[in-house]
Amino acid sequence: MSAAPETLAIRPPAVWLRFARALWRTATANAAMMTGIALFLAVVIVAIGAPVFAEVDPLDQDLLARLVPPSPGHWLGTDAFGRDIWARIAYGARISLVIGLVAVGIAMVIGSALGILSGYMGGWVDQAISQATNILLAFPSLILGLMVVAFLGPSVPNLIAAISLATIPQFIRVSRAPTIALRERDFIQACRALGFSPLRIMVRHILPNIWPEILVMGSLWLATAIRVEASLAFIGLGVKPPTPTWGGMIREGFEQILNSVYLALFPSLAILVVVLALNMIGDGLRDALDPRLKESKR
Amino acid sequence: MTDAPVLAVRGLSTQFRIGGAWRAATRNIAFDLYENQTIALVGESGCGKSITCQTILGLLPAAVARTEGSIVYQGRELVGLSDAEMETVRGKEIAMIFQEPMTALNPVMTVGEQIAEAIRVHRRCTKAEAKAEAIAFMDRVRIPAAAQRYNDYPHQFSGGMRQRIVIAMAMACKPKVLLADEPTTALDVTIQAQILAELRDLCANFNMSMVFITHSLGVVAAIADRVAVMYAGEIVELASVEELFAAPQHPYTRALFQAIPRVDETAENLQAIPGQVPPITAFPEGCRFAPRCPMRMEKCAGRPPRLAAADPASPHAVACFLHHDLALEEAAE
Amino acid sequence: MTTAQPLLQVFGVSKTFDVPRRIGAPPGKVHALDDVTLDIAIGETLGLVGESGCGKSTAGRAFLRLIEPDTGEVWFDGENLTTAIPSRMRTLRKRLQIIFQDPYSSLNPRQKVADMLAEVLSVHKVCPRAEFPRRIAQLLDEVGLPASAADRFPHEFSGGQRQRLGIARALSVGPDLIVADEAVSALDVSIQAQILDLLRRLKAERNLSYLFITHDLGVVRYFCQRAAVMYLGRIVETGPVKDLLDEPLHPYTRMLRAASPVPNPVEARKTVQVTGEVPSPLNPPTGCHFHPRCPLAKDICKQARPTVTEMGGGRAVACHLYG
Amino acid sequence: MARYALLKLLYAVPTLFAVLLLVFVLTRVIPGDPAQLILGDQATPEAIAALRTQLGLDKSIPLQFLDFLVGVLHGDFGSSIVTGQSVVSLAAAVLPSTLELTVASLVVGVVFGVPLGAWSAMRRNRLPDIAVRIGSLIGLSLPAFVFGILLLVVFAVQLGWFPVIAPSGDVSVFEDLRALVLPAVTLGILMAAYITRVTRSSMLQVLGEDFIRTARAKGVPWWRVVRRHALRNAIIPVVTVVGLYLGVLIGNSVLTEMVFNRPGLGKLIVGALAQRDYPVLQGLMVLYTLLIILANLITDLAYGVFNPRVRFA
Repeated sequence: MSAAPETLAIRPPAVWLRFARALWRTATANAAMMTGIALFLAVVIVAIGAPVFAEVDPLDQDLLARLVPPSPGHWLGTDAFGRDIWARIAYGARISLVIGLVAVGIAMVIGSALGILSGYMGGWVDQAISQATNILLAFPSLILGLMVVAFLGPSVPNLIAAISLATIPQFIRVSRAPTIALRERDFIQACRALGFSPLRIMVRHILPNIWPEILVMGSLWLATAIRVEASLAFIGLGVKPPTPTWGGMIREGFEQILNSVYLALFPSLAILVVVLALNMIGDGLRDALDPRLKESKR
Repeated sequence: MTDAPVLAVRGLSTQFRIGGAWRAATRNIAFDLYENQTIALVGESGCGKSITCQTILGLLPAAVARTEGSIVYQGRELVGLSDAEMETVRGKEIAMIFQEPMTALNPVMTVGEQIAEAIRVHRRCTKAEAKAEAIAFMDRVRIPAAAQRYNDYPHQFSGGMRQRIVIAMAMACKPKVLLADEPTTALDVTIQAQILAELRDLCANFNMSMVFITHSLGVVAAIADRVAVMYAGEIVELASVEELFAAPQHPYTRALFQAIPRVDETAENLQAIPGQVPPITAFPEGCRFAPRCPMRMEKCAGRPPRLAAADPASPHAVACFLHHDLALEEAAE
Repeated sequence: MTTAQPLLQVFGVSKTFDVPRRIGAPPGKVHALDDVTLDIAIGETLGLVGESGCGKSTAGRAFLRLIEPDTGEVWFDGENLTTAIPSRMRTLRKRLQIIFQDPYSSLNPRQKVADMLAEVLSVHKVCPRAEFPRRIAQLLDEVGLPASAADRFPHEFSGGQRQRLGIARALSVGPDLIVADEAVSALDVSIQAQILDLLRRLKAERNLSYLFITHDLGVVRYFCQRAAVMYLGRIVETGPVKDLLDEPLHPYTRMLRAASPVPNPVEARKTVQVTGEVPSPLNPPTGCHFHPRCPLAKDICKQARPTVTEMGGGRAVACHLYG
Repeated sequence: MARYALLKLLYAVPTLFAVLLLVFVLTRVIPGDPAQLILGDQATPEAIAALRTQLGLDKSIPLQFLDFLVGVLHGDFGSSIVTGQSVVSLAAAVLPSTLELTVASLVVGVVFGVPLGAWSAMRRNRLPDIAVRIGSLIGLSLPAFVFGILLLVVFAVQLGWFPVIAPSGDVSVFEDLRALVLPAVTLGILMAAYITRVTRSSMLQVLGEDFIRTARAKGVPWWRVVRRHALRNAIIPVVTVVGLYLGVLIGNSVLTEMVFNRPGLGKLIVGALAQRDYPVLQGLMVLYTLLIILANLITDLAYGVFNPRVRFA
């Protein structure tokens, strides 16, 4: 029964400094989460500072240095066009992160707003939103993304649209259920008895109580979004070449898999690192928030 | 009543690991339970009554709880027995029933199976025999159409009926001692009256002794022969039910009586006890009730009073310096 | 009771809930409230008594329109609440408040005490913002909490203290009527007595009226002037508390009274005639709902719903024995 | 139960309708004229007009949708614009292969996931638990194609235990199963990673329930408490999660089929994408929806089997 993980569950988000401190305490109490945060930050830094970290342009073809294995000149080797793999991975991180963060950000905002609305209002609003959610949930996110991108064409905005569309129902689901549970709680009934407007109740009283769960979901779905984006690129529906994407690099590397394993290996590792880091963060947050799994005597 | 108690508890203390340190949730619990007798442990939440009960059956996880003292059941020491040894005692010699009939039964097993299981883990018998016996017990605790309901699941029963099933399960091996942990608290009063009558009847017919935990003095009056009033992990008063209700001695017991709104007489004012029960991490030195006690004396804060009879001839014991000068340290040999 | 107009008047309020039965089958109907009529005078405390599932909590919420009644009318201080438009209702809510049973679920865990009270004060523009701190300290003091409580979160308080906070929140808008829904049931006796004392004191100081919902007849006897007994969504008996408990008229009230434990070993051991259990509200018995458990049931009890009979002395009972 | 299944299918009708609408709308918002796309840049205007009439593109949009619906109701999803074969026959040819893969992965996932999760919960915070948790976290983070490539390189290319490319045509059952192993293990292990986590947390929760204490209080030996009481309850949420995961499984099968070059719906869909074969894409999307609806129904019914509190009308 350590006191630290409890803080996040209890402190309200009103004061950001306090929140950051709580997050810090949670992270330090949980080595895995700490590692996750460190790894993820490292990737973000590499993505932002790609031009600094990789001196070579990722699109520069060096026809004299094709399929060079990892060497001092090219840490991670070069591909079939002689492009530097490390540079491509660094720039590819930008695509993955931008698509993932924007798509999940949009889905998080729209999804949780709809979920809270649906759960709190009930009635036909709930019926309509739930029905739409069920329809979207009937699709595997990959298939949905695949269809949307296939028809609309692979571009960053379309990929973002496809992935948020596939992710919105997840956030509706994760915010609707606890909203319904909260709605029956006495303090929400007290708010109603005090004549608070539904909007105030949803924003000021329900959201602060469920947003930690949304945040956990956000980090886990960010992981999924990055994986789906890479999968789409692997299928050939990513951002169009020659723009470097991790999935696309693996796709190209897979064609050379019998002679140059490293082509597919390094971008695979990159994906693994980011997704693993995000999953570790999500797990840490969840452990900190889920009182059920905490050691306690009854 | 025979001479030797069925269950003798001495100097029992249950400690929990809280924030790395062992803290005693209960201290120096001692009582005797004789055949055919019901002793009630009464007190407010956090007084340690439920913990004491679970300690007797060794149900607390060893990682977070440890026990000191002695629990002697029919001449056999239970403290220090291995889990495997305790399994032969649980259910067979000492059984237990619980507060929440809604959650105490396994939701995916039929009630009949759950009763029959209690029989089969302690005795070699065929499935059919166990089933017949389980049905007989369901019948015995007045579950209507017992044979047809054998294959029903817990959710198909009302709260009162589920509590009867829990009782049938506890009775399945005809234990000598029944530990009842607030078995009527979650029930409505009309159902409570029925369950209390049922338990009285079973104790009489099966020669069973009972430790009955409750927070309600009204329920104590209805079921107990002897009463142990608990406060903050200690027994503060121990007496026969008649004596305790006629002449409560400990200031806490008296305060309790004055704090309950009675249904049978109109009171002008209730005497609320100021303050609140201290948490386990902040038990006061000396008498634990002293900070809230209207009769507090200087010495109350110094040493903890020992549970002893003011009049050596009487079995009415109280842990209070108003009645005697015996302190806890002097009790230790 | 005075001859003046009652503060709250409830006429024939009914409420039906859909409850899911088997998956795929149409839902069942539960009559949580079935033609409930009662009133509360200014400065009066009415106890609403019954066992779990009898509809007493639903009643309290329906009177405040936290649950919309299906039929019937609720009048508060000469105004029909059931037809009040939302903006009017919001104003009226200042005069009608509620406190709850579970001190752990009744406070927003993420709101500090000061924020909780300040929000109410600002939404209802009770006083200028500059006066908030003084007003909050005053409210806390009124419910017996130190001013330092304002800076804390609900989890830092004990059950009894949380109950005080819930009361402070209700008081912040200056209500005339408070619905107390099992407000002391979850508390230990020593704390229960403290809260009952507090509610009594507030009643005297602020001339409050209470609808006091509880299952504990002892609390009713101590705290209420009049009581109404509910069974399966219907009120079966009303009357002054002392008469109702000392000489119950309705067989159900008698059973309830007899089953209530008394702290007296001689009394408590008398055999109590309690038969059967409360039937499922999905399929309530015909006629008088109580007839399957009633030792005095006649043929007519199975067929016709008994009407309310005035028995004099402010007492009324719905039973064929008196019809 | 039959009544429930029927009702559930009835409820699926609006979903299916919405999907058809979505598919239809998506195909209409494609930039450019489908007829132009099909015939290519060199087509004459006359040829394009003729094809438009043939495809019904000259009718109004609602009428086109009606045509599309009527076709679907008759089991007619049109024909591939590449090969001319009917979409239904194309899908029917590869469906068994995908189903085989899905079911095999499901088996692998459950057989590994449930016991590992339960074991992990029982050894909470000890070495086996930590190892299982790390393993499942990695499994959860690996994209299916990455894991597939890894297995392919190690077990098929390096060790040569399994074929690199799935054999096609008439092959012995043994050969067929041998080719199934790696794809099924790829999908199955990833699924097991997920099931392990769910089982573990479900198990931990159940072990804290009152009825576990009841069982111990009546003297049931600990191992029996775990088996008869805890596991039987812990499995219930796992069923739901397995059902939800079927969607992911179907999605992942696309990637696996690509990596292992295995015939199946995934290969079909990727091929159709490359050639912009819209009728095939349309048809497959509807087929996927049907599969998911069916999977959900089976999950619901299975849930009822494991949870006696659920009773169907």
